[in-house]
Amino acid sequence: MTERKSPTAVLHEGPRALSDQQVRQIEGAALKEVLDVDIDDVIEYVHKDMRSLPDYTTLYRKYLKQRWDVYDLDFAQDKIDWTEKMTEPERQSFLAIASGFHHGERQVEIELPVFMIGAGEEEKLHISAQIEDEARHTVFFDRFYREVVGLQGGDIMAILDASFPWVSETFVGPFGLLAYQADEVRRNPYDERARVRYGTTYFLWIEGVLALSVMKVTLSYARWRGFLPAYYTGFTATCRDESRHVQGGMKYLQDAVRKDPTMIREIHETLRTILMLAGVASREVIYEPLGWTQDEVRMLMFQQLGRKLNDVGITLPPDLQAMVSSVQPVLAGG
Amino acid sequence: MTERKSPTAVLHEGPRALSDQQVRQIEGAALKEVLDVDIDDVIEYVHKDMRSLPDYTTLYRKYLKQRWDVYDLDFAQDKIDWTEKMTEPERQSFLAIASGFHHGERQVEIELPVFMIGAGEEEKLHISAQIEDEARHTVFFDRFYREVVGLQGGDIMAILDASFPWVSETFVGPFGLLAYQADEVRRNPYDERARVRYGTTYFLWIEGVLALSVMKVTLSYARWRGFLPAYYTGFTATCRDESRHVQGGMKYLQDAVRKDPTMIREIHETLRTILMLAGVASREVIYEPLGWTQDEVRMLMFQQLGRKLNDVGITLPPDLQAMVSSVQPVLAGG
Amino acid sequence: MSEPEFFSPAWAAAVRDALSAGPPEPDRAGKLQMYWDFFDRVKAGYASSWALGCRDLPAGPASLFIQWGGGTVTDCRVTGPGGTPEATYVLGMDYADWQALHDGYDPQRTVMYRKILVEEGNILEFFKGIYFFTECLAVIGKVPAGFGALAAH
Amino acid sequence: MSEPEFFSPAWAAAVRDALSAGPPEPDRAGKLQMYWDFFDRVKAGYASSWALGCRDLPAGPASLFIQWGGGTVTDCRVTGPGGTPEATYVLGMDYADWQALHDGYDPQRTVMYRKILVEEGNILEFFKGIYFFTECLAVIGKVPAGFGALAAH
Repeated sequence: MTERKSPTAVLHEGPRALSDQQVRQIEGAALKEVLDVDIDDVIEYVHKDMRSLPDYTTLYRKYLKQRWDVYDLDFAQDKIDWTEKMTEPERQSFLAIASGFHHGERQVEIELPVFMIGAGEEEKLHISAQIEDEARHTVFFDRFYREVVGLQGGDIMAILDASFPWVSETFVGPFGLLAYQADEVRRNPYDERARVRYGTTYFLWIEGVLALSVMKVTLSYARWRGFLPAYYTGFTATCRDESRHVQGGMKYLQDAVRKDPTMIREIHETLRTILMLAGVASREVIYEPLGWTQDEVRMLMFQQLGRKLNDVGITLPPDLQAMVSSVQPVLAGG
Repeated sequence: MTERKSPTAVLHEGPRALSDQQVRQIEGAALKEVLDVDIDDVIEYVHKDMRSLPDYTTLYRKYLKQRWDVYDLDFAQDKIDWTEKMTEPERQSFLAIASGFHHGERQVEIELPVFMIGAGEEEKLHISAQIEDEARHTVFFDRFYREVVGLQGGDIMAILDASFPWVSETFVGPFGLLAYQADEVRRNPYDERARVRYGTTYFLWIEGVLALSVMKVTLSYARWRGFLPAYYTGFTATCRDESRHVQGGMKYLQDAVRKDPTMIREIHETLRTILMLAGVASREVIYEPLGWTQDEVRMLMFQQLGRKLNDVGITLPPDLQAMVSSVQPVLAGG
Repeated sequence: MSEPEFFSPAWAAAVRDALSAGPPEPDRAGKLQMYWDFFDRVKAGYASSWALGCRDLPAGPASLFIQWGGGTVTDCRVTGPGGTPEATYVLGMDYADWQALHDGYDPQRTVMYRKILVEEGNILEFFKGIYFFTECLAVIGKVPAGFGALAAH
Repeated sequence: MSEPEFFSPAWAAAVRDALSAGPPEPDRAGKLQMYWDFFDRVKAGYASSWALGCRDLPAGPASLFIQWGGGTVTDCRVTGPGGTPEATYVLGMDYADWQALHDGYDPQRTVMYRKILVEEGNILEFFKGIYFFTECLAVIGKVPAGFGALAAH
């Protein structure tokens, strides 16, 4: 954490090339070494394999090497940074963004198991690993809110209850939709169309756009200021996990469309609903204390969506392209 | 693997006490150290906490320390042992037992996700970890059949197809029942009665009785003869994972009955079907090449069932007790 | 004046008035104008109907049928017990969750945790109006309702 | 002589004869006597009925209704398309899985992989006869059946 470049520098620089050594550092870092990994490199790494996506067994083998123990993190310095070094506007801005992730992680944890029922055998390995990842990420936020922010509660749900006031009213858009789509998959686990609609919301939008954007904003702030080392470590490790999820998810969507080109309609219809909802915000989130402007966050979200669609080969009809440009910078993730 | 006691010695000696040092060795062993762990100690360890079952978060934290990488195993020596040292009767006996586990692991992997939907938040962590365990165990057997037994196939299902001829016709009893009970839970994820029936088949019978018995028979053979070191290592690590699954499962059943004592009926009714099916065998499995007799295997299964029921505080009515005594020594697991 | 019983005709009439009026000013103040503009736009063009079911009323499942049109509620009544309600979106909720909503449980989480669920209807279309729907759930939850007669249930 | 069409009256009659006769001797030889004793005991006392559905026949879902009694099949006929079959156990399977069963796919895995599923009926009671059921599935699978008329499906 010696580098102190501006949080939004890379946003304006555009995509960067990763050297083989950087890729090895990201892939091989043990948890305690993750503090030295640059979040911008990890976000670049998510997209590295997007054009020729790895198969599920490869993703599963990476998982076995990259998983981490959420109880190995020590939040003592984070608590000091949070209480003594961060300003109240920084804390409020941070909570307004992070709370969507706290709830988002729990939602993607609980909504994923049904998707495993109708998956192929090798895909099941990848999804089983992802379910465990998401549960671990849920515990990560539970610990952060408990030990750093100082929320009190006897169990996971109590801490979720306590952080919910920071969650925007529009959170129900993508996450309510995911809940209902998961129930549709539960009722018809082998309905490929329902699975593609679910996958569009889960893998493309929530993980590929919302989550990576929250990660980028809060982690580049932490890196810029040199604050919250355990948060930086755990959430950057989470971002590395996310790279497997996004790649697996994009592979699923790509395969589904290649097998049946009419599946693109399910992706478009789902994006039509999601983008309509994403055009509305119920609260103004002040990003400036974290080193961002609303326009920069919006630009970040465009970049995230555009790169995935482009790399996976999904084109948007004009009406959807127009909707993309009015997306509001409301962040949540999972 | 220096000790060479008879495979059935501990069966006749009865329960043993574990020292604190033995417990620490079992709990803390890295994968490569598992070869030095005695399978009888691990089976004893499964029951250690049965009388005061750990909570789900404790089990989840243990998982984070104990999980292993299935690709770290090297089956080269196993291949030599299998091909050059084991006799044909030993191989046939081994396959007759292990094939039920090969298929059983895959079944418990795919049937567990639906149980997570209706679980409490902390229980979800434990189940997410167990789903990942079961997927890893599926890969363990896939590798064993591919690299040691020499079955050929392009993917997981092809290897399952190739080992299926060794699976007994009565396998459909517990595992078909689990499949149908899982579907019942899928349709009604919050139906506690359906969940208890499912849990009786999954956690008490398949994991608590069948799986531990297969583990004991094949692993004490491998230890006795000094064969199959990677199988011994991976499957003993699997047994340690199983200790968390059985303890979590017994906690689930115990809590369900404490909350609503009429739930005992669901457990009894499920056991009534299971024990009726367990009283029948379609093939004669010759255990002698592995150092066991049919009567000893039957005694082993009694012990496994009896200890769980006893420790968790589930009593059986006379008709079920009578059925227990006619259980056939047909092994499978998951 | 005592509260109308939950799922009574008087309660349905009160729900109708409350939904037609929309969220009161104090509730609107906490959220961005952009959000309410969206709400108003959806409400003005909404021509669908909801059958908001209660699955476990003592007399059997019943629904609160709500028809929207011209920016207001054109029909609002309790249907059943018995019979399948015809509506664009048929939703189901348990009695205990209805009561929790009236006791102040969050409408977003009521959706997100599937306490209320679309049982019939196109989910993607339904979600285009989800902010409108959750705000309406909040309004319905604030309409006084007596749960006394069913307390024994 | 050509094969009777799948789900035709002639096929149902052939199924009836095959089930009443039970698994032929060569098939019995590979399994323990204990297993067949159990099979015979279940068969002798079985008084339940199965409606073995095919969910996606071109004309609509239909069922093969099988009534057991006195150790034999007392009724065996195709019901539907249309109407809900009344049976102790209502089971469903897709056309492709029926065809796979006739092509030799394993009856155990047909159950275990939920290719056939109990849609109505008590699962624990059903499973007390599961070995009897899977052996009957094997017998049904060996009854010649033409899938030609439905090949376009």
